[in-house]
Formats: sequence, C-alpha cells, structure tokens
Amino acid sequence: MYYAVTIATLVTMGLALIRAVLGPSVYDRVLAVNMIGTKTVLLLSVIAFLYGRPDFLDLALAYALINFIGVLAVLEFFRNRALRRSTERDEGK
Amino acid sequence: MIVIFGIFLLTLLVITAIAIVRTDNLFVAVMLMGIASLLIAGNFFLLDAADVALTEAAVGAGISTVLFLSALALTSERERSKSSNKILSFTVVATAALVLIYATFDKPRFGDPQAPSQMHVAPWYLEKTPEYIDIPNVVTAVLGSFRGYDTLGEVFVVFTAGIGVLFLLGSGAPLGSLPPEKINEGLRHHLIPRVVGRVLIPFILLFGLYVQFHGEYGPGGGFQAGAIIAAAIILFALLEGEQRAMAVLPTRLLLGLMAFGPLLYVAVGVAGIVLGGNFLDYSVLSSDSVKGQQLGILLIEAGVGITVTGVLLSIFHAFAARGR
Amino acid sequence: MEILGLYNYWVFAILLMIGFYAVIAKRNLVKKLIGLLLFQAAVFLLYITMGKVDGGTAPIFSDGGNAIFSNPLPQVLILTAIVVGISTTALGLGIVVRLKEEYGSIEEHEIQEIDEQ
Amino acid sequence: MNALVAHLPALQVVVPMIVAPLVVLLRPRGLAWAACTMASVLAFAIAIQLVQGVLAAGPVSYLMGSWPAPYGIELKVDTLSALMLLVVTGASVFSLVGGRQSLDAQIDEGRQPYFYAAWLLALAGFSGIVVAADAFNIFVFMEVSSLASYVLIAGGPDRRALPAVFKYLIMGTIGATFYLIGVGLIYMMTGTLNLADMEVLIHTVAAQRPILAAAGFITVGLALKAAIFPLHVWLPNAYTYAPHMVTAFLAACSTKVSLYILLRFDFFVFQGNLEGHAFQFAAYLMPLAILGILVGSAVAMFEKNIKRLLAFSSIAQIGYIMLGASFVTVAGLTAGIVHIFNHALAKGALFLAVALFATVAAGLRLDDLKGIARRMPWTFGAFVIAALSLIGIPGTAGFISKWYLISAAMELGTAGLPLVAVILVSSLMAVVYVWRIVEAACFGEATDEPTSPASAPPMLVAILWLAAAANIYFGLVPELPLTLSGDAAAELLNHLP
Amino acid sequence: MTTLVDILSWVLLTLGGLSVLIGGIGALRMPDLYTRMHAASVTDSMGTILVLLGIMLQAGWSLATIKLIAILLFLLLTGPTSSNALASAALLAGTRPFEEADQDDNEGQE
Repeated sequence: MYYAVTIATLVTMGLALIRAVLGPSVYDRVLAVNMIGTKTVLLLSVIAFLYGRPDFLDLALAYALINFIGVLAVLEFFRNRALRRSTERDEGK
Repeated sequence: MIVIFGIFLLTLLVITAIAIVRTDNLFVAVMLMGIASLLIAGNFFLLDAADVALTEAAVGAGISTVLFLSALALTSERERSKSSNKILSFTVVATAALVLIYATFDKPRFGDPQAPSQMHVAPWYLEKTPEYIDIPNVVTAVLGSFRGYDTLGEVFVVFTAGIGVLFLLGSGAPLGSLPPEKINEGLRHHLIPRVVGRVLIPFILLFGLYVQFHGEYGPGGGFQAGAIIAAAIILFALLEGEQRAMAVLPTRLLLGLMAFGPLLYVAVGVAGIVLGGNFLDYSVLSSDSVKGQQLGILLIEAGVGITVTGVLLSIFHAFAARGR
Repeated sequence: MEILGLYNYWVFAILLMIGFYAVIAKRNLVKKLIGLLLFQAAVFLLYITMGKVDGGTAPIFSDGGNAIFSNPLPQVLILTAIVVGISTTALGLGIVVRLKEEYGSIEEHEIQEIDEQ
Repeated sequence: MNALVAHLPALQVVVPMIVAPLVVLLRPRGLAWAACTMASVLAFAIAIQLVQGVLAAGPVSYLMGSWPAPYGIELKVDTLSALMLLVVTGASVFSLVGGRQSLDAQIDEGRQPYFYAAWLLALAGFSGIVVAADAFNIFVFMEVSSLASYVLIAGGPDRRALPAVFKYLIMGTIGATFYLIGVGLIYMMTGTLNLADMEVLIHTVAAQRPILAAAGFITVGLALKAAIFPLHVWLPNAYTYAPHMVTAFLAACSTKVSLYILLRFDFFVFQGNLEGHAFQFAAYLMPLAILGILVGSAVAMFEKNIKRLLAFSSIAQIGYIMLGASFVTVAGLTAGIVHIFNHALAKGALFLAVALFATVAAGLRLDDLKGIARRMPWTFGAFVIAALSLIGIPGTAGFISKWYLISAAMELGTAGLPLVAVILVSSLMAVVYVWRIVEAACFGEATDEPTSPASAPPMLVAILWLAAAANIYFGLVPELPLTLSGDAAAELLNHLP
Repeated sequence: MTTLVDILSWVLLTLGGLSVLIGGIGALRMPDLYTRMHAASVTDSMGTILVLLGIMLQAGWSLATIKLIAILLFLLLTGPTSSNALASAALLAGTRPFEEADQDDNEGQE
C-alpha cells in the first residue's frame, strides 16, 4: 500500500513538473514548486516507513520548512520587483 | 521497486535540467533549480544518504534559491544573449560525456556489495565507530573525527566565501543611517504570512538546535543546523523587514560568529596537540578516549554550525543591503 | 537489471553534460553559475550512487536488526563538496552583482565590448 | 620545543588558519597587515625547519587525529613538497613585507582586514595542498586556496579585475570538479583516498577503463588550474588586473601548486600502474608544453602592458616546467622542478619591481614607463637582474634550470635536438620582450613629468634587491634547490616499474 | 483490532494517494492559475492529511507519530499560507481570474 501512495506521489510530482516547465506565468511555476515541495515531504515520510527507518522523519520536517521559506522568498522577490518597477516609472515621468 | 522510483526521479531530474538550460528567464531557471535540488535530494534519500539529502535540501532548495533571488533582484532576470559557439561547446561536452560513458562499462554494478569501494576503508568505519567513538551516526563520526581535517577545510571554505562576499559588497549599511521611507518593510503588510511566520520561527529555531545536537544520533549536524537556523532568520527578515532582523543580529555580531566558528574548530584541534595527541585528536580531551571523541565532535559541530549561520546571514545581508 | 544498474551513471553523465554545456555556451553570467551548480550536482550523484549497497540502509545504527549499511565515506565527501559548491556560488554571485554595478550588464560579450572601447 | 617539531606539518597549515579569523576581528586596521605578515614569517620559518628535517631524516609523515593512514587523513612532507613549501611561504613573506604601501594604495582601509584574511587563507590553502597525502583533502584545500585567490584578485582597483576573476572562478571550479570526478572514479575502483594506498591498490584493479578516464579527468582538471596551454585563457587578465602584490604572490606559487599535484598524481599514482601511461603523458604534454613556450613568448613580444607581458611569459615558463616533466627522465624532472623554484624567484622579483614602477609611473603600459630607468635606477637595476634570470643568462638562477633542461633534452639523443632548438628560440624571444621593456625604460623620453613625485617605499626596494640577490645567489650556489629537486625527481621516478 | 486499524489505515492511504493524484491532474489540466491553485490545494491539504493519518495508524503510538503530527501541523499551517500569499501576489501583479480574462467559449462552465 505504501507503494501505491509512493507511485501516486511520484506521478503527481511529474505532473507538477510539467506544469513548472510549461508555465505559462511565473506564478504557475511557484505553485508547481510548492506542490513538488509538499509532495517530496509526503514521499519522504512514506519512504521512511517503507525502509523501516521512522527516525528519518526529521528530514521530511526540514523539507517542509525549507519549502515554506523558499516560497516566501520568491514572493518577497516579486514585491521588490513591483516596488522597483513603480519607482522606475515614477523616476521616468 | 525502489530502484524504479529512483529511476523515475532521475528522469524527472534530467527533464528539469534541460528546462533550466533552455529557459531564458533567469528567475524561472532559479525556481527550476530549486525543483532539481528537491528531486536530487529525494534521490539521495533513496540511495541511503540521509545526511546528504538533508544538506542538499537545505542548501539547494533553501539557501541557494534565496541567494540567487537576492542576486537577481540586483541584476536582471532576463537572459539577453543566445548561446555562443555552440558547436565547439558541444564537442567539448560530448567528449567529456563519451569518456565517462566509456568508463561506465567497467564500473561495478550499482549496489554491488562486493564493489571495491565497499571493501577497503568503508567497513573499517562501520566496524570501529562503535568501539572508538560510540555514536550511532557513522557519517557524523567520519565527518567529525576520522576525516575531521577535511571538515576543518570545509569550514574554512565557507569562511572564505563569507569574507569574500563582504570584501566585494561590504557588510551592509549600519542601522539608522537610512531615511525611514527607505527602510525595507518586508512582507509586513501581508498579515497572514506574518502571523503564521511568527508562530513558526521559534519552532524552526528549536528544530535547528535539535538538528545540531541530534547529529550524532540521526541525520543532521552542524552544517545542516546552521543552514536551518540561518533560514529561520532569513524568514524573519523577509516577514519583518531587513532592518529588524539586523537589529536582532547586528552585522558586527554576525562577523564575530563567522570568525568564532573556525576559531573554535581550530582551538579544539590545537587542544589535541597541547594535551599530547596529534592535531584534531579528540581522544586526549578527556580521560576516557571515547568520551573525549564525543566531546570533540560536539564542539567541532558547534563550530561548524556557528560558522555556517554567521556566514550565510552575512552574505544574505550583504546582498540585501546592496539593493537599497 | 544489468542495464538499470548503470542507469544512475548515465544520468550522471547526461546531467554533467547539460550543466557543462550551460557553463561553456551560455553568455549570461548567472546562467553560467546555475550551470555550474548542475555540473556539481551531477558529481554528487556519482559519489552517492557508488556508496549504495543492495538491501542496505543509511549508515546510522538503530535498534532494528538490519546489519547491512551503505558506505558512509562518499556521503561524508559529498557533504563537504556540497558546502564547497554553495560557497563558490555565493562568491560568484557577489562578483556578478559587482559586475552589474560597474558595467550595467551581466552578459559576457557586452562586458567584453565595454572593455574594448 | 622538541615536542612541537613533530607537529610541524600540521602547524604549517594551522598557523595561517588560526590567524585568518583573528585578522577579521582586529579593530585598529593597521594591525591586520602586521598580524598577516607575522603569521607568514612564522610559516616561512616552519617551512625552513621542514626542509632541514626532510634533508636530514627523509620524508615526514603526520597522522591527523592520530587515525591510521588509509582511514584517517595523512600529511606527508617529502623533498618535493618541502621545496614547494619554501616557494609558497617565501613568496608570501616577500610580497607582504615589501608590499605594505603598495597594498595600502590599492585596497581601501575598511576592506583591508578581509583582504589580509583572504591572503592568509590562500597561504593556508596552498600549504594544505602541498602537505596533503590524501586525494580528497587536496580537493578541499584546493578550494580554500582558489576561493581566497578569487577574493585577492577581485581586490584589483581596475574594474576589469571583475570579469577576469569571474572567468577564473568558472574555469577554476570546472577544473576542481573534473579533479573531483577523477578522484571519485579512482575511489570507485580502489576504495581508498590515500595517495600511497591508491598507488598500491590500482595494481590490483583488473578493469582499467575507469582508471584511464580518471587519469584523463584529473590531468585536464589540474591543467586548467595550472594554466597549461591551451587552458591558460583565465591567466593573463587575472594577473594583469590583480593588485600588484597579489600578482607577485600568485605568479610565484599558485599555478605551480597545481602543477605539483599534477606531477604527484601522474607519477605516483598512474605511471607505474597504467600501461603506456608514461608514453601517453609525454605524447600529450610535450607538444602542449612546446606550443605553450612558443605561443606564450610570442604573444609576450607584442604585449603593450608590462604586467600582461609578464603574464604571457609565465605561460611560457609553465611550458618549460611541463617540458621537463614530459621527458619522464630524472634529468628532465630535475630541470622541471628546479625551474619551479627559479621561475618563482625571477617572476616574483619582476612583479615586485612592477609594483615599484607603479608607484611612480602613470600606468603600466610600456609607453608609460618611458624614462623610468633614470627616475628609479635602483629599482630598474634589480628588474634587469631578475629579467636576465628569466632569460637564463649564466650567473643567474634561470640559467641553472635552462642548462639542466637542455642537457636533459640532449640525453634523449637526436630526438632532443629540436627541443634544444625550441628552448634556444624561446630564450631569444625572451631577450626580445625584455629588451622592449629595457628600451622603453632607458631610452624613451618621458612624455610628461609625474604629477605627484611619489617616492618608492624603501622597504619594497630592499625586498626587491633581496629577491634579485637571491636570483644571483641561487645562480652561483644552486646546491639547495638542485638537491631538493634531484631527490624529488628520483623519488617520483622510483615509482615507475 | 490490529486488522481493523490496518484496514482503516489502508483505506486512508488509498484515499490519500487518490487525492494527491487527482490534485496533480487538476494542477496540470485546469485552465488558469487560480483554478490550478484550487486543485493543488486538494493535494496539499486533503492528500497530506489522509496519507499522514494513514501512516500514523501504521506507526502506532511512538516518537514517529509525534513527528508525523508535527509535520502535519506544519504543512497545514504553511500550505494555505503560501497559497494565500501566492494568490494575493498574483492578483496584485495583475493576473486576473479565469472568467474575466478569457473570452472564449469556456466561459460560463463554472
């Protein structure tokens, strides 16, 4: 049964990756990155049990956290870019 | 079955890599690089490298994404030129690849327990770690003690990168020298991320400390912990604004951390000489050599963690300060 | 299974090629650094692959009875190499930022043209 | 004190490593230079001690963390590494002691602590490579030294230093990664990282293909780092736009350390074990060495900037070292290794003189140097001595290596005659490019008087003369470098079947 | 009792795997960003809850369960947060939801 969940997760990662490659907008890609991140967390949790090493759940926790920070960093980047563009526009006038 | 999973992940990885090279939007390339890091880390996990998987995720998907984004914010996010001399490049690359594929056919089979790399040095580590060091995580034992000198070099590589970036970009403007309207507010007006972030940051820091001190028993250690703690503080900077983060950890303090970590590491090594052993010989640190080894590993891991935290945050601030 | 046994090595070779190509052929400096990261990631894969033992588990002792462990040494080496990689990247990005400030461009040939004037 | 002697190989690396973080924290900025110089001098003293120890009692081995050799990391100092240590630490001491004013002028005060810390890290990295006897440890310290070198070069005041250093960073990292691939392949086939252990175990490996690929990757990777023609493209700009003292330091030792690893790997690990490797090594490297010598010298003849001119001359000199090694004979290797030492002396002195010219002249193009001989007769005198050594005039250190190189080529019989011709032709080319500088300096009319009559720092002049005197001393009394390199060559070749 | 727990956990895992998969297909097939986010959130919340609960039942009462609860809480907190931040960033940047942006015959299917 673990296998079934693993396969489902992997396939979803593949689908999300296609979304990330296709885009079209950068937000779609952020969404895809976030999805792949959470799917990796699930994958690790399941595989930790599949391997019989539940002590490796630490990794899943770390992934979840890193993923969150990554997504927020990207959004901060957007905000900065929007700010920069608006100041550039102001200076242009 | 696991092998098939690995192959699937690797195939996704190759697709991602091709997409990275083909896109002309640098921002997208960085995001895809984050995905590639997660995929490769997942594959490391399948290949039994838990510590490496943790590091790759923290570094590849976390820290390097943040650094690339900070740099892109200061440069530009479009790649304006096409590739140059494609034929020459392709020839060089193809030669290298052919040499490698030529070499594969004599390589030991994947997972072969009789392969020479599993026969010579490695069993010694697995066999002697309980006897000499007595900690469950053999990777930490090798990293901290058997090959502790490599790790010393690694700490100094990180330190060099830190002083290099500070040398190039400066350590950031001191507090209070900026007009208030220029102060970077971060995501402060986004209420929801802010509230959630505030709740989470203490737990992330706690988790970082757990990874630091649990490294002898499970996956983790100084480097991973340093990256996680740095990530937590970067999160704080993103949510509350650069200035507040600097108020909590001023650049001067970060510089101190950056220099203190390597010093702590070298000091442990020198203590080995002073107490009558060789450099980095921890067994003389205590009357019981096993206790001494454990103490030594604990101290040097702390040195690694401190260095990495200090350097990563200094670099982050140096980039962020450049944008103002 | 024999073919699958070498699959990891082939992916290593392909990934190395992709990264190496990006480093040599791309003229955007940030793209070169991204290529460099891929290039190094391929080498990490090589090392970790060679450390895997059939039926083994991560080299962390636990109470469970599994006595086969994968090779810890390549993992240690790659931990170090990952750190080295990110350090190089950080320094490279620092140089790129300075280049942008001095030349207003991060394209190799544009910088060259500015220098030649 | 006696207790410490056993720890010298470790201390050689550790001393600069301890001081580097301290330098960053030092509050009064002037102390940074002082601390850096003291650490450097201490490292030089340790190197001298090690040379004496090796000459008296043979190779010294040191076990890091007291772990036995193939499991832990071993350090080993033999004659070859002792000679390299002398070159590395000596270059650092000379450039630091003499270079204070020059560095003050080129590096802002606020950034100086970082700069000196990077200097010490570069020193630690180079020494770490030289003493290491472990393939992966060499990689780690190679990265320490490379990252520190990038920082040092990026300190150049001209903005063109930045593209130069970026190119160096990319090519250097590719080189290091190639090396890492090679080490990985060897590890895969032998299961060890210790060089001596590797040498023994490769014998037992039946399948040679991965080892062969590893030899290729390691050789190419290190050739990139050592700027062996045609992989030298990063070098001229990096040397030209670096701060003058950094150029003096790096030109004397950085590429040579990579050459050192190359020699060590090819002779220790591969040649005794790979069928026909000695022949392949010679067959690939000799043409490249010859091309490097000729092209480097030829380009130098037409360069207008004196630093660039000397940088291209360096590429030619690296060619000499490789040419000597590619003979795969004791005489050839001796010539090559002794040239590492002699070239460091000559090139180091030349770049010190260039730094002095820079304090007075408006720029470093040959046109800017017109009439400099009259304004700085002492500096110019030392420059000429070092340049004569570069050409290989009898009585200077350069002559010794050329003489040994030519006699090694003659040993090869008729095949050696064209090689002798190459060496003579390139020496003539060296005469030409040196003459161009001398001509400009002595006979050119200064276009305009300097705006500020800055005086040359006396300390630097003294150091420069010391270096020039060393060029003559080791030309007349070449026993020390010759003994060391002769022993080293014999040791390297002992490993051949 | 164990059989019951096993069956329950298998059911949860199966449902979890299905939701993950359905969300993945949705994220690929949906027409615009906001609908894709909708689909993705199925995998992020429903899939995560079901799968992790399923594993928890397998793990029994142990340290692993506590870690799993921590992971679950963490994902449930961060997932919607990043979705919210993403949507608001996209909206601010001017990406309009589907029905206003597209004028073709897909309109009205909602």
